[in-house]
Amino acid sequence: MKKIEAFIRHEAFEPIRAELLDRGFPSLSIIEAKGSGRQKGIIERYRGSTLTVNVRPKLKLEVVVEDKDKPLVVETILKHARTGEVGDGKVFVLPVEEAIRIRTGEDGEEVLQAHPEEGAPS
Amino acid sequence: MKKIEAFIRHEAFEPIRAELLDRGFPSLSIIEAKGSGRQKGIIERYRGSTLTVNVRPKLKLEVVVEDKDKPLVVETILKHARTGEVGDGKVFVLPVEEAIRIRTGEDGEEVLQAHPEEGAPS
Amino acid sequence: MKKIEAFIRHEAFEPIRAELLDRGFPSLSIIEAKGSGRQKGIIERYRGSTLTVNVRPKLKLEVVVEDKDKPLVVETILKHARTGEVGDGKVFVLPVEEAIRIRTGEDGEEVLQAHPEEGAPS
Amino acid sequence: MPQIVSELNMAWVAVATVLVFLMQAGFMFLEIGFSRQKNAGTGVAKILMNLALCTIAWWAIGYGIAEGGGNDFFGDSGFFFHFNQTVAGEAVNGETAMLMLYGLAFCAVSLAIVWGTTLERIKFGAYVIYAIVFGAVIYPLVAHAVWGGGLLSDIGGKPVMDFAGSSVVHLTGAVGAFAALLLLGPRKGKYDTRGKPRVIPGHSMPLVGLGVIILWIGWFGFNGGSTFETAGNFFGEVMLNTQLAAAAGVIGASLAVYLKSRTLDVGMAGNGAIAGLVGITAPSGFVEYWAAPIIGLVAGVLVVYAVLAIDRLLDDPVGALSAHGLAGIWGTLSVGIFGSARLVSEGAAPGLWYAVFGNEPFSASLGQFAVQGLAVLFTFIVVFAISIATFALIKGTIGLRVDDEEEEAGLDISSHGMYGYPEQFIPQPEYSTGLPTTLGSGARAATPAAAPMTATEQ
Amino acid sequence: MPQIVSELNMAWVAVATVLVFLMQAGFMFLEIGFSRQKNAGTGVAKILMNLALCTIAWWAIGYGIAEGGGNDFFGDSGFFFHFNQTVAGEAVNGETAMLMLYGLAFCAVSLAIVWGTTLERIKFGAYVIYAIVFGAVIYPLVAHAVWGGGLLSDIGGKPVMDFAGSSVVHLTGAVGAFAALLLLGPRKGKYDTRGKPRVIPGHSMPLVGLGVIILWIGWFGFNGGSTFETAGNFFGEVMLNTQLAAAAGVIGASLAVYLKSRTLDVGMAGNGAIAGLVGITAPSGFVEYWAAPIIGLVAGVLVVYAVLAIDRLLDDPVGALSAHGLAGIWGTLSVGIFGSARLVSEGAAPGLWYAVFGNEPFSASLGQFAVQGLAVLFTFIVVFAISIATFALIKGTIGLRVDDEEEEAGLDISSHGMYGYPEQFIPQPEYSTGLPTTLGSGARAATPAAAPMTATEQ
Amino acid sequence: MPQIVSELNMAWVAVATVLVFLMQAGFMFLEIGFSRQKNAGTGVAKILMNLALCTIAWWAIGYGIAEGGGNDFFGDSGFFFHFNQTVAGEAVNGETAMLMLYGLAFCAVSLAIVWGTTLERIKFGAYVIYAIVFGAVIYPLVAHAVWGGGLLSDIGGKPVMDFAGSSVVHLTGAVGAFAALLLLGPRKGKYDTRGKPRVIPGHSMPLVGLGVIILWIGWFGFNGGSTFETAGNFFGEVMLNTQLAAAAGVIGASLAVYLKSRTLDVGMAGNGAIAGLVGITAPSGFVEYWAAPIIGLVAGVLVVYAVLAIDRLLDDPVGALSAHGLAGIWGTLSVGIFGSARLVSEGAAPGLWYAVFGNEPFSASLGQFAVQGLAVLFTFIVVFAISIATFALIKGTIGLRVDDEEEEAGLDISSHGMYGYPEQFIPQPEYSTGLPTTLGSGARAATPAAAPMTATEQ
Ligand SMILES: Nc1ncnc2c1ncn2[C@@H]1O[C@H](COP(=O)(O)OP(=O)(O)O)[C@@H](O)[C@H]1O
Ligand SMILES: Nc1ncnc2c1ncn2[C@@H]1O[C@H](COP(=O)(O)OP(=O)(O)O)[C@@H](O)[C@H]1O
Ligand SMILES: Nc1ncnc2c1ncn2[C@@H]1O[C@H](COP(=O)(O)OP(=O)(O)O)[C@@H](O)[C@H]1O
Repeated sequence: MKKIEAFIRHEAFEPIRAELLDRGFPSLSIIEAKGSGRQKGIIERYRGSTLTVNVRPKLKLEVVVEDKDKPLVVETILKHARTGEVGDGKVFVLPVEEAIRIRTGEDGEEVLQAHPEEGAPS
Repeated sequence: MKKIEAFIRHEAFEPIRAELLDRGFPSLSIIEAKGSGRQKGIIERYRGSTLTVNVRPKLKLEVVVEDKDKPLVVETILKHARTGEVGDGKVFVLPVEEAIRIRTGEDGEEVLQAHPEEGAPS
Repeated sequence: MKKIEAFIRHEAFEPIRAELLDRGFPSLSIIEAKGSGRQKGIIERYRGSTLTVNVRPKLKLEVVVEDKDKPLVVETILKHARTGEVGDGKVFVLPVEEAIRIRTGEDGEEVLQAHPEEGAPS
Repeated sequence: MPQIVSELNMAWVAVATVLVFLMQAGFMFLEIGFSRQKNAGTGVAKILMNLALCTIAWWAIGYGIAEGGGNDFFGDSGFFFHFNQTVAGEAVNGETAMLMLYGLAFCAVSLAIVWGTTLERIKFGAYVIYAIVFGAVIYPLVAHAVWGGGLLSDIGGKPVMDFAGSSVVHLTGAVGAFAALLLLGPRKGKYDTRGKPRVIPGHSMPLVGLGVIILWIGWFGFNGGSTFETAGNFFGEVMLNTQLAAAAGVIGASLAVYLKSRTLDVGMAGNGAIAGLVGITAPSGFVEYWAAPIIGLVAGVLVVYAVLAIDRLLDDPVGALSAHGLAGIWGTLSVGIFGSARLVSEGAAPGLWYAVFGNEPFSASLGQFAVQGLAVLFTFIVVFAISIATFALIKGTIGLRVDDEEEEAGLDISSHGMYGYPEQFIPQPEYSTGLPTTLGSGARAATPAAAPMTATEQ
Repeated sequence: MPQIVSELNMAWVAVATVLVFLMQAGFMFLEIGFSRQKNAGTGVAKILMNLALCTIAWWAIGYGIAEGGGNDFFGDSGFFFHFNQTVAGEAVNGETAMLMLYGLAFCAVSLAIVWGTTLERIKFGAYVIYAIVFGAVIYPLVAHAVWGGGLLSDIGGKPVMDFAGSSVVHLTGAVGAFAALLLLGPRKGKYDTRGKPRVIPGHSMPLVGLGVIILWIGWFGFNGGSTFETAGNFFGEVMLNTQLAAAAGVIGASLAVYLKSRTLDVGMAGNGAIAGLVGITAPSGFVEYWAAPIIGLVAGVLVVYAVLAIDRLLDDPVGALSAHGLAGIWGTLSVGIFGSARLVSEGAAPGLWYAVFGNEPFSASLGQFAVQGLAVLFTFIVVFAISIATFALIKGTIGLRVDDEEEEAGLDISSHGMYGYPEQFIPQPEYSTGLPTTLGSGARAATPAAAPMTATEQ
Repeated sequence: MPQIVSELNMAWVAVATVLVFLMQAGFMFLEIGFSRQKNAGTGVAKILMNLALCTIAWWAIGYGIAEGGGNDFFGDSGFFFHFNQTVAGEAVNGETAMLMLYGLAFCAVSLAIVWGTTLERIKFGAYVIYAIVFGAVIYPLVAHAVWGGGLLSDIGGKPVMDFAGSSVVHLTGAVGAFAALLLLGPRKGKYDTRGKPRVIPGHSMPLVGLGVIILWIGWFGFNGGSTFETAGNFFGEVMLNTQLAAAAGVIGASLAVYLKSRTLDVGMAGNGAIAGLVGITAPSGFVEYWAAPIIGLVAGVLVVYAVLAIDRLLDDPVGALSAHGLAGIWGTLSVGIFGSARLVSEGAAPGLWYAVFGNEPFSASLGQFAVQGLAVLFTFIVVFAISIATFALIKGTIGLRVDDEEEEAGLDISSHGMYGYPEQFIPQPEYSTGLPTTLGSGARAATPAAAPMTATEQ
């Protein structure tokens, strides 16, 4: 199993979520993050003085999938997250050794499998 | 070493924290997350119109432990996080290559070890 | 490639960010976290009664780097995050299998490489 | 009385009326600030709905019962207040209208106090029903008894002295709050497995502060306007007493809480101000300046210990039972202690203080003190009886409390369909007011079946 | 008239003036609460700038056009209001000053209404230009026509009856808002690919609640002060009507929205209060108490359906078109329905109600109703014509709307350089007001080139 | 004077008093909005405690010193204000009480200004001590000198003209703030290693906006009520001047900051309004309408440059030194420039303007200008001397400033035991008001030893 971590723009999330859902990947998590990279910080002004904020708000997307589904998910992310401007972010792939569904206690790849009825747009 | 990442309901955290502490695992981190899965989104109404929010607030628990302690910690999480309802969440286990305690600079598994006096409930 | 995850005090971030930037590592992410460890919780008082909060606000730093750069980044974090007091936090290193720059789609270690012009302090 | 005098009097009452209506915002923010974020919006809907229903109920029935002459127990004229009507033998005119509106403002304050104990778990429907009963019957009965020429305006020749309503308004509200709380029970998680109270902090001290200052300001109209006239600039004396007691209340409560917990609790300082103000409400027109700070100080200290004691048994998030109930009782009784000979109503006796340290007849003062006590007793019994009955009825019919899931999720989303701070709970609009697919489900979701808490598996 | 009478009258008007100015805070928080966090700060700058420019424009020109006697269309004296000046034949004195200031407060309210439709996307410069035109010309023309002895003060012997400005103030503001919206268009993401409206929730219901209560309170000065005197305590009747209608408005809107969506929407309850108040503004001095709740209830129900209907086509985040526009029209017409014989202005006929159910001549009542309708028509045409022209001019020159990137980022950062809740968007000062290096770039960044949205690669 | 006149006068003063007390909320939110979230709650406790202590100090001592007749330096009657007392030869009555309360409201405003420079680092105890000294001695001495028939009421036949207190109230507060700041030093991180100032943004512009509008509204009572009577409706002229200057202040500051930084800073627009209001405070009763906008505009521009200049050396988060100090000086002097012959106090000379452009004797005007300058000088010396001494004493005893750890953590948690927005800093109650184990440690923690900052290893 693989964990896909992507730092993306907020605007990109909804299309990614919707398409992943259509493709049968309803399960994912997001976390508010801030980051710096090639993209420059934000210049703010307050009471006539200037202030540079070196990190920008980003959204961190986390999806754990079976190895075989990784390319599909990554490609979906790239498709919607790319604007061509600096600040688009990055995707990282990490190995996952184990996955357990808390509700049932069952573990292994099947807990990641899309359930039939989840294929339909929610 | 292993990193245990669990997406749980907020209510489940305190019992998990308390029991892990009792069992000698005082060290953990939590992060506010939002997620979607089998559990449906929230329906909101505003000024007479309807709005669906597709992600629900979840809590992400992160604990890094020695390999041998993994089962115990996972089991503790399952025990308290399970309600049997959809939305209970999932637990993932990732490999960790290195751990360093910033304060002392020491690294290796021992930095994860519960310190004797930490065994007592805080 | 390695992913370096560090739980640090908020105050430590700016010096770390600045030095990493100088050393040619402009790219990193931060996430607000809360944690418990050896450091005790916060005691709060409200309307004459007492309340213990068992987790303290921490900052989680995430940096993905090439294997060869890992020591340098870790050392930079330790240098600025250490106060010697409990609560300094920990650094964890996880393996990363793949990294992709969303903007260009290019993947592999080079997407992590510092770009010449990024060497200068921003 | 020359017309201009009546006009000046009413202009002053008009100012006071506006100030007392402003207090609605004060109660709103006190409650919102002491609630958790997930219950921040409901306080707005509640205050608006309450004020609205109370207004109509008072216009249609309440005013007539309170001010419509009649017998010892209720008035019998002035219903559906309108022109060409005689109320208590007087033809309705601009002055009557102004005073009727001023009375409404008081009724609305009393009602607002009720809900302090019910935060974060009561069903919205309960507000609706009780507000009507309260504005039409409960408050009017008490107001009639003391101010409308009723039972308590003459007890063996002695009138109850409650200048602006420590008991008529504040104790009444607090007793309603007490009745509601008994049937409602504490918030989930307020008491641990061993029955020990837990702290559930509100979400915004700045909003609590806004509420307290607004109430403080409004009180100048609450007490100052209760002169109903400008004669002798007496309202000046009343306002000064009010300020002195409020100040002492803050000091008393801050000291008390500091000594107990070594920190200067923000909310308690606010409760102290309110307790001081509630305490001085009854005596504000009957006592000398030197007595005001004493009355306020006692109220301030009282509120801290009361809040802590009550917290062990009853879940009262804003401290209404203490700040309005106990302080209201203290205020009513304090008239019997500090009432000054030059100020007390005719037929009334000066306070015990003047009997003990002065040479006023002790028996008369004691009698007056007893009369003040009677007012407290009467208010408690009448209000409690009708309130507990009303809430029992609500509980037995539509239900008094939301279910656990709704309480867990918060009243904002479960009763009002939206969080009070939408962006703090939901993803940013940028990615939540989504695509066609979303809208589709949004549409589907509009059916009751898909209410937030009952969201089914896909 | 003895001096003291004039002084009492003006003291009352002074109180009313303060209350009406307070309404600025009401509009500010209504707008801020209904905006997203990224547009929370701009509302503050806007309200301050508007009030400021409107004040100067009114002092220099507007007041003269509105109140300076003159012809049917505009006044011709009182410009650059100063001492030793005669306005409409009277020498300027303290009373004139007080009334001039009261008029300004009304003008500022009308202007504040305009911006409700423009939130989260309008250029700040547009406020500046329009505020001046509005305060100097637009509002004064309407006010002159109805209240300044102009065209509408005598239509075939019948005066338009608009006691406190359902059309003069509220409809005027709403028409301006309508004109602005037509040229501005909806917020990004308000309508999906298929033109279906999406929900964009505001960020704070408590702030919305603060706004509503402040407006409600201010309205006592708005309507009550429009008596301009205390004679017969008539202001008492006006204030009572105001309260009854506001209450009914809340009830009407809450019922309507509950029936439609099964939840008690907080914002709608607030809109209902405002609609009820706008509705009663014109009739408050002309109708009996029993009519007030009817007028308010209709306004409250109206606003809910109007908001939902308008939302399909036009993006009006606070519901200004409904709550001030339609409710304003309803209020103006309602005088023609419920106007009471004992209260209507001389020359005017009682409302249709009294013709249908009483024995007032039907034709006269119908005529009066028509006259009220004319006021609506006149207001719409005059205000719309000048407003659309002004906004078109702005659009053609400095531009009316911020660019997409700025809208996405929010007006706070793009127009004011800082978020309205800095810490919620930026890292904590501890690590953002950084080291020398930071400062360095900070300094560099000060050059326009490096404005937030144009931040270039390093 | 017929009783009714006195009653009308006092009713007006009562209204003004309420408005001035409302300003406490204005200062509270100005400070809270300009503070970081971790210091949001302390502002509430502070304002309540200050108002409380100041009230008691004024009642016991301050009022007597200020208004109690006596000599050139201090009054000698009216202490522990009570009935059957003669103050400055007059028996205490309702009117005296009203005026005494109005004086207190001014004293409390002056004190509130002091703390603007001390945010986010001062020890709570310092408020307590200084508030008492300020209310009992500092403010009363200045008020006595100018308004109480003291030294400055007659300088070689010329009185200092300070209508509502540009120097008596505002400069006094600002000088206290200056003294406090000198001994307190800047906030941690305000200046970098090279002494360059860094930006530390406040956390809520909406709350800043609330503060500004409340202050603006309150000022109508502050200036308008300073007529102490309704004679000739003069309060109308004063209120109009106030509005014109405030408007011009906003415009001036907005323009200035826009030119400097190309963005329309929200906080600066607010500071501009306040500066305009502070500027017009002294002249509001002495100048013609045309002069008011000029005075306000200058104050508004002044405040922007002053804030930026001062920021280089002194850490004044809300800009109190500029908006109240410099604008206060400007306002006091401006009476010597624009004072109009028909309005200046008897014995006083019209402003220099009328000497230069009119034909008033230049020397007399210059003399008056000098006298105004003297008031500034006197106020500065007296207030600075006593304040610096008091703060030095505090510093030497209980300490003036919290320690670094407490400042880092924020005053809310360190001085008040709880954050101002609890849920934004602590985990949600659902999982923080935990289990028995938690409670246990909670109990243990109650011992001072385990205070947040000193939490020891387990
Ligand atoms: N090596 C990295 N480690 C952690 N986060 C990163 C890394 N590189 C990029 N990010 C995240 O991705 C975001 C966008 O990266 P940036 O370099 O600005 O975009 P681009 O890669 O398109 O130039 C950053 O703000 C940061 O949050
Ligand atoms: N494959 C996944 N990757 C990332 N997060 C996941 C994944 N599956 C579940 N989650 C997280 O767990 C939460 C609960 O999952 P859900 O499927 O609703 O519960 P259950 O597994 O009990 O049906 C989700 O909201 C999401 O945050
Ligand atoms: N094993 C762990 N797993 C996850 N987070 C941890 C772990 N150990 C420490 N942390 C994080 O680091 C923070 C500091 O740890 P703590 O033990 O208090 O400091 P120290 O290691 O210096 O004693 C904790 O609040 C927590 O967020």
